[in-house]
Amino acid sequence: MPGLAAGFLAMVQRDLLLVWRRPGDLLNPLVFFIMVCTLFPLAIGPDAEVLRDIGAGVTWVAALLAMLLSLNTLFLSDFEDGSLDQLLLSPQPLPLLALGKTLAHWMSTGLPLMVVSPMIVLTYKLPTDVVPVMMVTVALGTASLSLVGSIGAALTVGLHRGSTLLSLLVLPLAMPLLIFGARTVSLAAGDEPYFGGLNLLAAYLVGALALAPFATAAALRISNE
Amino acid sequence: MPGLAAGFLAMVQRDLLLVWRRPGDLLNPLVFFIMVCTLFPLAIGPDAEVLRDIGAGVTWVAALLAMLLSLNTLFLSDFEDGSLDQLLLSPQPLPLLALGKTLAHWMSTGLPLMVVSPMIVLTYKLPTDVVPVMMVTVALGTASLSLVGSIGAALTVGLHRGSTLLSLLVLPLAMPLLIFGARTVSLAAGDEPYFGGLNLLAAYLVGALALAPFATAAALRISNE
Amino acid sequence: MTHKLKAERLSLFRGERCLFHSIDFALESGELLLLRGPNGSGKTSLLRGLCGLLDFDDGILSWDGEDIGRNRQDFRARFAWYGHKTGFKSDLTAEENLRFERHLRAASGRDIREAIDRLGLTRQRQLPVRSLSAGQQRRASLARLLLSGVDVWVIDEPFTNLDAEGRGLVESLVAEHVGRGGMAIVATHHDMLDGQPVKTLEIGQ
Amino acid sequence: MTHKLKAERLSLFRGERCLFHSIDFALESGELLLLRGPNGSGKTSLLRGLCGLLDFDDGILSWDGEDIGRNRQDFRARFAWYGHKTGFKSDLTAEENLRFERHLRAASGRDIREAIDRLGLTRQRQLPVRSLSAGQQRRASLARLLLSGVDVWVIDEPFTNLDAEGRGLVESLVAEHVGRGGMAIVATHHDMLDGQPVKTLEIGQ
Amino acid sequence: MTMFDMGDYGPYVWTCFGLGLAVLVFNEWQARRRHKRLFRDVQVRVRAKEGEQ
Amino acid sequence: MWTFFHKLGSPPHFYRLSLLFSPWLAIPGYLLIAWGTYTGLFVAPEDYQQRDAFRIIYIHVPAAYLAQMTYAIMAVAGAIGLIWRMKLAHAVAAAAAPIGASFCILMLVTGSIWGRPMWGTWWEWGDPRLMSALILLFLYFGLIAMRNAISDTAKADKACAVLAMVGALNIPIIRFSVDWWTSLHQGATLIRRGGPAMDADMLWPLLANLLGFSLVLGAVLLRRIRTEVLYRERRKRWVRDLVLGSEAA
Ligand code: HEM
Ligand SMILES: Nc1ncnc2c1ncn2[C@@H]1O[C@H](COP(=O)(O)OP(=O)(O)OP(=O)(O)O)[C@@H](O)[C@H]1O
Ligand SMILES: Nc1ncnc2c1ncn2[C@@H]1O[C@H](COP(=O)(O)OP(=O)(O)OP(=O)(O)O)[C@@H](O)[C@H]1O
Ligand SMILES: [Mg+2]
Ligand SMILES: [Mg+2]
Repeated sequence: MPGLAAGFLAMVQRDLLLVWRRPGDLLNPLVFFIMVCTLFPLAIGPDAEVLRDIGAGVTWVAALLAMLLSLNTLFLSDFEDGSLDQLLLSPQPLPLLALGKTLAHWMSTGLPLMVVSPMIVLTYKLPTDVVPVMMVTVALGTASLSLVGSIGAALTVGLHRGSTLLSLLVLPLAMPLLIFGARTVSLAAGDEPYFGGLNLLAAYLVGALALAPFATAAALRISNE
Repeated sequence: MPGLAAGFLAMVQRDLLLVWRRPGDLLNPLVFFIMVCTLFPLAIGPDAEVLRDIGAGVTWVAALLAMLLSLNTLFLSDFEDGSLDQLLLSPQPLPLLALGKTLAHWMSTGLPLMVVSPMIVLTYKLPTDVVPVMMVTVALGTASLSLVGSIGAALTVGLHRGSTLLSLLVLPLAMPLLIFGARTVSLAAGDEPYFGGLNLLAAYLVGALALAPFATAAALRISNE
Repeated sequence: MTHKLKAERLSLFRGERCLFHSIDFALESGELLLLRGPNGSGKTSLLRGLCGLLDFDDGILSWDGEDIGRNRQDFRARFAWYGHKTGFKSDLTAEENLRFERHLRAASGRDIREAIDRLGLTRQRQLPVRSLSAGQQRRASLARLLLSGVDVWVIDEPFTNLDAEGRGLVESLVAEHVGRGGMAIVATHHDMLDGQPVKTLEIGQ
Repeated sequence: MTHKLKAERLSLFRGERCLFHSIDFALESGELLLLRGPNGSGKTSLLRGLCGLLDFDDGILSWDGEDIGRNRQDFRARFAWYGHKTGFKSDLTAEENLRFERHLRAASGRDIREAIDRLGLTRQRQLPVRSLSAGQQRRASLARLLLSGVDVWVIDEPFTNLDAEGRGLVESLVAEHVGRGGMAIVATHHDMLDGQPVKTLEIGQ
Repeated sequence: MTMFDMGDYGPYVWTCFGLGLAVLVFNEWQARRRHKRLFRDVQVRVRAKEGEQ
Repeated sequence: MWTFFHKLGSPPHFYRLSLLFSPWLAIPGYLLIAWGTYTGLFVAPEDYQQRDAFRIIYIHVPAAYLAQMTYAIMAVAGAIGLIWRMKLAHAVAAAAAPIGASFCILMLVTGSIWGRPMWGTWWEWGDPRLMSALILLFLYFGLIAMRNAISDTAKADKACAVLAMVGALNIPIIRFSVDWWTSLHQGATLIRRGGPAMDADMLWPLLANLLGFSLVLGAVLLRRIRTEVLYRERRKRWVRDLVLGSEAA
């Protein structure tokens, strides 16, 4: 049997290749994120002060929603075309494969969000020295979301229920991320100390990394009956 | 051949029956809408004045996004299970069937949004006499969105592109709705005259009603090749 | 009244490749056309073109001498399509699906229940199409043909997933339809209605 | 080395209905088991249970005397599954899909290109699976079996959508595998490997 | 030289005209390049086919 | 006359004739732009309010007009292609989209550069004129994205034609919205009742640039259509002869 690392890497590579073939999937959450962030000024009006007040909140809500929506399809196409069957039947440990898929998911959704997040800082007229904090929190938060969300995605994959159930499952788990994340950025924008928030986000990520793959694997076996 | 009205009604009825069988689909945009509207106060903080400023905008952005996301599946399942083939081959005029599907779509997405929109008025501490204006604008706006969106959904149905392309196509057409809608509600909240906006929304709806079904029908034939 | 379906010089390209070129055939009421050819020769594509789901790159299709391509809408009531996909909503039962389709095209006057019984799905009547086995789903979509009062049945690989009894059923349904003066065009890799007069069109040689 | 796969008292319920009850069989290396039964009798469900995609409601499955259900993971390397769905990502070519699956299970040492040529898909090598015809997709997923170095092939209706040549190919692939000391369990409505020694299991009577 | 200062608006005005020029040049260049590439592409393909026969 | 058009509609003829026509548009076009730009920059008097910043008008306004005109061309071509099944019309629509998008970007960028000194901001969310320009750009992007997403040319043509027509209907709606609430942006100065509200010295270079840009648009469009025609007909005999012929030459 091929080695564990080989299986994991092949999984990551396959999913990235798929994204590459359909750049639409990559752009999906990104476009959504940018859309939400640009629609707000349109709907609310151009008052600079109001915009500054809501900048961090809008960014984080947009990022959370973008991730939630993209999670819906994380295992769906594999379920529908039968390749999930093949993954489940493989002698490779399933948590590892699930982690591979999650990593590829983050690289194709969270990472682009992180890259464009500075743009938001400018649009909402936040002070420019918030940029690094914004990028770090978004990176940590989206990675945790990918992991936690993969559990929800695995649980709901066979149910043909759209994303409602998934959102309901994942949202309570994601709420702390939203609150810490937005708060950290706001604090940084107001020139106040913000390291506490960053530490919490990092701790959350470590926990998710240790537990989520196993939960996801178990959920996949149950869902694919 | 059965009559035109029979075909139209059967179409509406079938799609509503499907929603009934899978209430998840009905809840999807609704849950999304409520989620967006409640996440904001969480992320931004409870400052009443800021909330009041952004209330109308948040509602409208949330409604627009909820509709956009639900549009993605408007024709997708029909395409995938082959029932779109059967609709296209039916001697019934396709624009009428498309209109039937759009009506069912609005009844299962726009209507619930309209019903819950007063809740937002309360959450964001807007004056309560905005409620009727809010409901009317949301009803008009979501109906137009269903119609215009059905064109985009029909154009992208066979492309396996997720909702990015669809959003990109529909958004420019929907922006006037967003701007008029949010502006009208804000004006009403500030006790200013708002009938101009209502009239524009109504005019948009009439135009969309007259043209969209034909464009959708043409697009469906093209996409299903 | 007998009708005549005539195809002249049909051709179709896919990507860089010519799937078929200059196909001609003519079919009258009461005749069956078997379409044969190896995998990937373009049978499915040809059938989809015939019933109007895609456009040929060249050629003319006519019904009683009238060009069908000129005004497709007038001829939709004449064709019924049975392909790889069931065309049913999988959350509804077969009966609900068929009841909806009643409103889409002319009916043969047969009862829906009766058709379902005939196809051997009596026990599955309450199940949504999603829960049916592969073969049961194919049977259910055969009911569509049975219930429609349409001239031309266009059928793609009807024997897929069916057991011996199901295959016999398909044969007798097609034979009945043709016997009543209908036409049928069937793409299949198997033999069908041995010993009865059928036209055959080979493509992809 | 010969192995032995043994099933005792397998049963499965679906909804209110008992699909099958108390099924027993035993299979040794070099043997082929044909699974037969009418539409909806539970063949697909039985096969999915055998390779571990769903759990039986009762019964024991053992490999060389060891209970497989006790620790499925140890036995995954022994089963390969070929069902109604291709199991391929439709945006990738068959070759890319197969190259990925190389990393999932033991390989037979065969070359991917060679397998693709053998299945008659040489000209379609550049096409994404999505653009292949129905039969070509089935052929492509046969390559998975060919490339895997796995003991038991579990196959659901392999002849679907295949032309005469493709059906011959399936038969010779299975015969080869069994000849090399593999096992195969095949659900089909058609006859297969006539005249050679096969075990048959009928369900749903 | 004051001509080029444009009051205090030199940078604004000149970037605009520069961009205008850039867009014109880009369009012309892109149009020519695409045609040339396609032509060569078709040529290669046709020759390959002729060679086959 | 009709035979002329008929000939023009046939791909090989169009391919040959377009090469003849395009310099007749391009050369006068570039000359007009050169004169207009020079005069606009150095000869026209400065505006009493905006002073020299107003000279941006000589790029901004032609860009704005062309961005809209190209969209109109595309929508009309799409309609012709869809209704009369004229293949050349689809080629026109396909060729027009990227050019239109480039002018649309030029309009936005020059406009926002102009806005910096005039309004003190690069971009004003919610300003109707600015928004409608942005929407136009999104419409272009949508069309280009959709054409890229569909691999089958014939299908892409039809889908884009439908989309272009729908988008065209939206443009008046957007324009209408301008009247509804106040805009920072200038009202119509050129086309309005009572003639243009502008000095002749300022006006002539603007008109020259407008005409010049339009001619250049025509020339570039012809070139691109030619490329499209070549691509679409690449399997035809005349292309084979043409391609092999040029080898001999
Ligand atoms: C991002 C910013 C801007 C955008 C998107 C924009 C867009 C447009 C558009 C679409 C037009 C054509 C209108 C028509 O056809 O009637 C136009 C014309 C014009 N713009 Fe702008 N513009 C912008 C900024 C500015 C600024 C800052 C100024 C000057 C202070 C300006 C001055 C003009 C003038 C004088 C016209 C000609 C109006 C006419 O003759 O109708 N624009 N602009
Ligand atoms: N929820 C349910 N309630 C009752 N019966 C069900 C349910 N889900 C599935 N079934 C039944 O289970 C059977 C599914 O069997 P399976 O797919 O294994 O059949 P099969 O032998 O492979 O048939 P085929 O030859 O048609 O492929 C069908 O008879 C179906 O009606
Ligand atoms: N984009 C493309 N480029 C090149 N070839 C394509 C493309 N899309 C489809 N094809 C080819 O077109 C053919 C599809 O034909 P079709 O599905 O009609 O075959 P079929 O005769 O029904 O085959 P089967 O018996 O396997 O169902 C296949 O050979 C496929 O490879
Ligand atoms: Mg086929
Ligand atoms: Mg089965």
